[in-house]
Amino acid sequence: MRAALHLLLFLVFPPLLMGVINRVKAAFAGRRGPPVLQLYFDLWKLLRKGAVYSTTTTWIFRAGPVVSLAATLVAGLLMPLGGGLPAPFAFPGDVILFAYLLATARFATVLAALDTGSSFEGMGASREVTFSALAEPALFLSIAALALARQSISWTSILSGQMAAWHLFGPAMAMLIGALVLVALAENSRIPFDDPTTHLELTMVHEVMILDHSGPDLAMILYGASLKLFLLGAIVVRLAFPFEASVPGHVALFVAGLLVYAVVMGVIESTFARLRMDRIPQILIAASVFAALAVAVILVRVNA
Amino acid sequence: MNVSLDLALVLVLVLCVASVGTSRIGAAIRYFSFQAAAVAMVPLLIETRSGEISVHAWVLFAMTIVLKVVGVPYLLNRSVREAAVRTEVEPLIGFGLSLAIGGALVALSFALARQLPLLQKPPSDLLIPVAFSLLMIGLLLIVSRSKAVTQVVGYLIMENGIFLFGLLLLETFPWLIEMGVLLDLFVAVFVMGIVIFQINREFDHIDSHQLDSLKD
Amino acid sequence: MGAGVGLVALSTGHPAVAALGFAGALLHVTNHALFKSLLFLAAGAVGKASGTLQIDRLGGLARRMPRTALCFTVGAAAISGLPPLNGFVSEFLVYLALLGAIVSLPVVPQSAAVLAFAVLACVGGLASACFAKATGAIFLGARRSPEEAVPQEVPAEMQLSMGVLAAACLGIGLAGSTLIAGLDPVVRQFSAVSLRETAALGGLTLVGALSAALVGAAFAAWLSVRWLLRRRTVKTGPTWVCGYPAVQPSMQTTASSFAQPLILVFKNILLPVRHQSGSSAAFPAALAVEEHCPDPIERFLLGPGVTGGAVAFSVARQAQPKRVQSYVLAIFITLVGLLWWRLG
Amino acid sequence: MLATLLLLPIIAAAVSLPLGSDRARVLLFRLVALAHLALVGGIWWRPPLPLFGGYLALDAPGLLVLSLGSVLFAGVAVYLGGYLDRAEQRPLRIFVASLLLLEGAISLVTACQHLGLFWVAIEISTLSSAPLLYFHHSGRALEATWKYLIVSSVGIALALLGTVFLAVAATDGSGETTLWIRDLMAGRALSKPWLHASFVLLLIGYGTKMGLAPMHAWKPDVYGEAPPPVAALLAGALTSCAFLAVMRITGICARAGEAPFASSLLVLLGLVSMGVAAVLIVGQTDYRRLLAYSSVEQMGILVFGLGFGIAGGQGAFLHVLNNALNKGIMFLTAGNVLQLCGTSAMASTTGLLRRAPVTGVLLLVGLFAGVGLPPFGLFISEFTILRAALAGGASAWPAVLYLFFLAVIFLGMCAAVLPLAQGEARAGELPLREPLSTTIPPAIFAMAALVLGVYVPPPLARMIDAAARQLGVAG
Repeated sequence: MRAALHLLLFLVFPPLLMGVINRVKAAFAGRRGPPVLQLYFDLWKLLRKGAVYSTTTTWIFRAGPVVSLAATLVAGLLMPLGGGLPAPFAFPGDVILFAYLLATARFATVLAALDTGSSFEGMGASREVTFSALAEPALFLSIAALALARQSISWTSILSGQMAAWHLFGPAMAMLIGALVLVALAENSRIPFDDPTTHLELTMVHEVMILDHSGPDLAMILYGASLKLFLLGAIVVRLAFPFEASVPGHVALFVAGLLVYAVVMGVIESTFARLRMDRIPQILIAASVFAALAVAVILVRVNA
Repeated sequence: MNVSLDLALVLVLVLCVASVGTSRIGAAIRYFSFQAAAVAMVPLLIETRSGEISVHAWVLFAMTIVLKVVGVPYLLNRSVREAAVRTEVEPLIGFGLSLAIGGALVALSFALARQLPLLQKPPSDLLIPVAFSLLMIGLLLIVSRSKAVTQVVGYLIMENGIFLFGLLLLETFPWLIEMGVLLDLFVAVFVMGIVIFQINREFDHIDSHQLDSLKD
Repeated sequence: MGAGVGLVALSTGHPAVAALGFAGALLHVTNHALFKSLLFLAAGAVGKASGTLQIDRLGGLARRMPRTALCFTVGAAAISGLPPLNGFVSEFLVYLALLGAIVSLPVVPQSAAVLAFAVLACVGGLASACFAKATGAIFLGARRSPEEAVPQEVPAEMQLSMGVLAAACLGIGLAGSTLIAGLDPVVRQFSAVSLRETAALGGLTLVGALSAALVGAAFAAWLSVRWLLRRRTVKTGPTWVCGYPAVQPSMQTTASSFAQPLILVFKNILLPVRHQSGSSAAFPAALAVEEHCPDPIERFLLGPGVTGGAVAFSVARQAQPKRVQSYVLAIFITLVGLLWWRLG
Repeated sequence: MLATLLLLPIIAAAVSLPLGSDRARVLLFRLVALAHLALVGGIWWRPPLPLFGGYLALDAPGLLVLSLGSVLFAGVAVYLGGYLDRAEQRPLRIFVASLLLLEGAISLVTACQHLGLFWVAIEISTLSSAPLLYFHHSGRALEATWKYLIVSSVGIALALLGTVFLAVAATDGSGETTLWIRDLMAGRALSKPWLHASFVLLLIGYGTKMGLAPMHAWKPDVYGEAPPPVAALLAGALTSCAFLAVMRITGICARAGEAPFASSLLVLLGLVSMGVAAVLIVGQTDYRRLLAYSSVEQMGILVFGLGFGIAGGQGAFLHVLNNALNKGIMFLTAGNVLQLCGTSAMASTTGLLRRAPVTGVLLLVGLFAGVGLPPFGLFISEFTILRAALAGGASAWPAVLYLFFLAVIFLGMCAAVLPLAQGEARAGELPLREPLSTTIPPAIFAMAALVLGVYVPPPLARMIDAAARQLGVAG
């Protein structure tokens, strides 16, 4: 029963996050902004539309969105949502599979972008690949830190169960959350790293890769992006709110946490401007350093 | 203490150092023959346990006299005359320096000899150090002289040193080995004589200094 | 790296981690043989079909050579260690070993394992970047080479060989726990613990299952898109390049431009060499910029080392003595030296 | 059986002098060499009785070196005919006589059980090899002979001194001493300082005969100027006899409990030789001088092997066999190259594989065998020595240096020989005629090297173990 609830929450909830973020940004800009359920309407609309495929594209272009959505879905099966809902599949080392599934999704999107043959999509793809290559160490170092702190290498046992981590590794947890937030911002192409709303070719990273997609393909990509945001958010939320409660309590706590996460994301997006392209690697390396420091602190604590 | 033996050994040492100091090939050959004569005396002077000089010692004495005192110098002088070479020797290192090194080598030989204790008392305490210094100075001569004949003289002096060492085992050793030494010495010098003769026919002088065309 | 972790774990007495490390290393050797040969065969096919191996003159081959493109993409994904394929399985084992080392080894190897863990992640990212570039520049986009050299698909037997290798890559990716039976006897020679007791057993089975799930989900999504579009109008048109009309193939992102941001990030490690010619006037008649990254290790480490050694050796050879006196001098010095050293 | 073996060559030498034509002399030499080989075969089958009151008897190491010597002589004998036809005509009277004398001397060396007699035999072999060098009567040959004579005589003199020192070391309370190998090996009480001094002198004396660095300087000149078949004999057989000497004194030292002292010197000289060879091989331009330095390196490896007790000894003995075969291949092929292209300077001769395919192939086989690539015997022996070095040695540094030098030599040799075999033949050079008699012997040696690399026949293996046990401390 809990697995069914997990799947339901995982499949339905994410587009709402996007809506909340856009709504917060609109509030900051003094306008009403699109309704919170806007993304659901878009998805519904796109799924019923036709598609336009460029002459230069091959089957890889069509496979791109499909593979990336599938990979993100399977990744979701590994992630426990909050304390109460353990992941349907949990085994030692699923942290690695989770990260590499996201990598597969990215690989598929990049190939699809290159297939169109437009220089903009190529540029976006090369930037995406560069930033992700730098973000991966930060993500993996955080995983290492968590593995060290919780003496286990599976998401479910790391994130669910007694999260007595705070008082033991207080500062390290704070740095970890900082690093993970930065990684989430980079992976989901939010403001400081990339501008999801812009259409100016020179500045886009993730947006430009999906320029040429249309109809159901575009729907899949948007849905996949929201799933990814949701997953990375789940990690951050569980670390940020490590309180104990009964199963329904956990679920409520998790949903509230996610909403807060979305609001925070919106606040960040509206108070920051997009960084210059050569500044972004420095920020990502900073994230890795944060994670490395967290590992160092935990190492000292564990061995002390 | 066998005074006459020590005297002979000292004579040998002095002649050997003198041959390092000389600049004329003729003189070097003469010093060598005197030295060989002194060396020939040594087996006679060593008192054997049985008191009298064994036949073996006499044979050795005769062989050394015939070969080293007469035979070899004659051969060398013939080569020198035939090659009509300037008699004096230009060593690769100056005479003063070679004498100094010679002295140092003698000192080294005495030091090394001290390291080699003998189970029963040797015929004379000087025997080992002198033999060592003969060996060292013979090598020094080969290394520091450029004339082929002087090198052969150096080789012969070294051979004398080894002969002296051989005498340590005078009684117990089968004389076959002593004979072997003399025979080989003779053959070696004979072949070198031929080669020197060929050299001057080939290079119209016997300065092995020029023999350095083989290189990488 | 796997073998390294294995050896370190053996020395600190953690056979389980060692078993994982060696299993990962050994499996990666087999996997590497598969996907590397697959990539080379595909490269050969490209060379045969298009006549050139210059990446900047290829492009858009997927249209004419779909099956070779498929095999190359599978190979590229496998070598980058992406889930459904075999590259991931062996890297997964190495990661397990590293994580095991992080969790249980004493502090010094622990921190080394953390460093290795991060580096392996970064390398994974870079590998997928490199092979995305290769696949994109060669097979995708529009053809950059002139019209007359129209590449044709390679004959069937070449495709068959590539296909078999690609299938093998996918097969091992999905094999999951059956791999343990193969690996276990070998690993037992290295470490006392059998693979079954380690985390690998659970891990591999589920990795296999989830890879299968991934392939299934992808297929399902493909069907659903096809089903959704069956009644819709599917038009084709030129690529939407924000409305720019005159799009030429040469405007595409070439391999070097794709890699340019990465080179910028690792600028002071790769030390790219840049040749610039042409006048710097406002409107230069002709301007040419060419940049490439020769292998820094070879340029700064091996190159000077070898030439330096050769020069030193030849100097030594010239300084060789040539006169017989110096030969005997050598003997003399050795004699005095050894006697003095051993007796003095 | 042993008496005929030893006297045959010496009598033949005497008979060959008054013979009429050179052709008859060469035929006589071939017959004697093949008969000698047959006799050695017989000896392998049924070990001979000691001779001359125990002075001459064949023990394991002696038999090994004897057999490799006679194999080399047989090969060179067959090769000589073809070689002399094309070399410029010179009177062969002294040449063949000294060749036979050399074979007799080598047989004598391997049979000696008394160190004094051993020294005399080595002396005879040196003197008999001197005229062989001077076969071409050119200025350069003369210089080589002169240098060989001076350096060898100094070496031999030091060896004699060492033998005397050993005798002094062996004198017991009552003044009795002995130079019988049997007694010395039986753990007789030897005075330590004299034994040390004698080992140093013997090692330097016989090391000069072997061509160990730093006493190696004569080798490139001698092997560079001597006619290739003679160089093959010198490099294969004569150095092996000197190795036999070094092996015997190491055995004596081991039995007297001085193994660490001996092995430290052996390893030192071994590494120095390999180092010097490595430095001088890179960038070498003359093919025969290259082979000379390779021979210095092989001697270094042999002595290095001896420094590690029984295990190292096994590797060393296998190595001495392989080295002899390998030097046979390379020098005889060098002879072919020399006669085909007129010069052994590698710069001017390229593309041999095309112009003279058989010689080209032999060149490559010789190179790969010499450098120690797997299918050939040298790899096995070098590997055994490496294992012994790693197991026995206190620190791993000697083994590390050993491998480093092998690598550098591999680079140097390949860089030098490969262009010789593979480069394009210059335009207009027509393929060359390769007479059968000059290509069969190296080919046979190559086959033997390959066989030894793959399978060591049991009698040979037993013989090597027996020989290596002499290096051990006990029994």
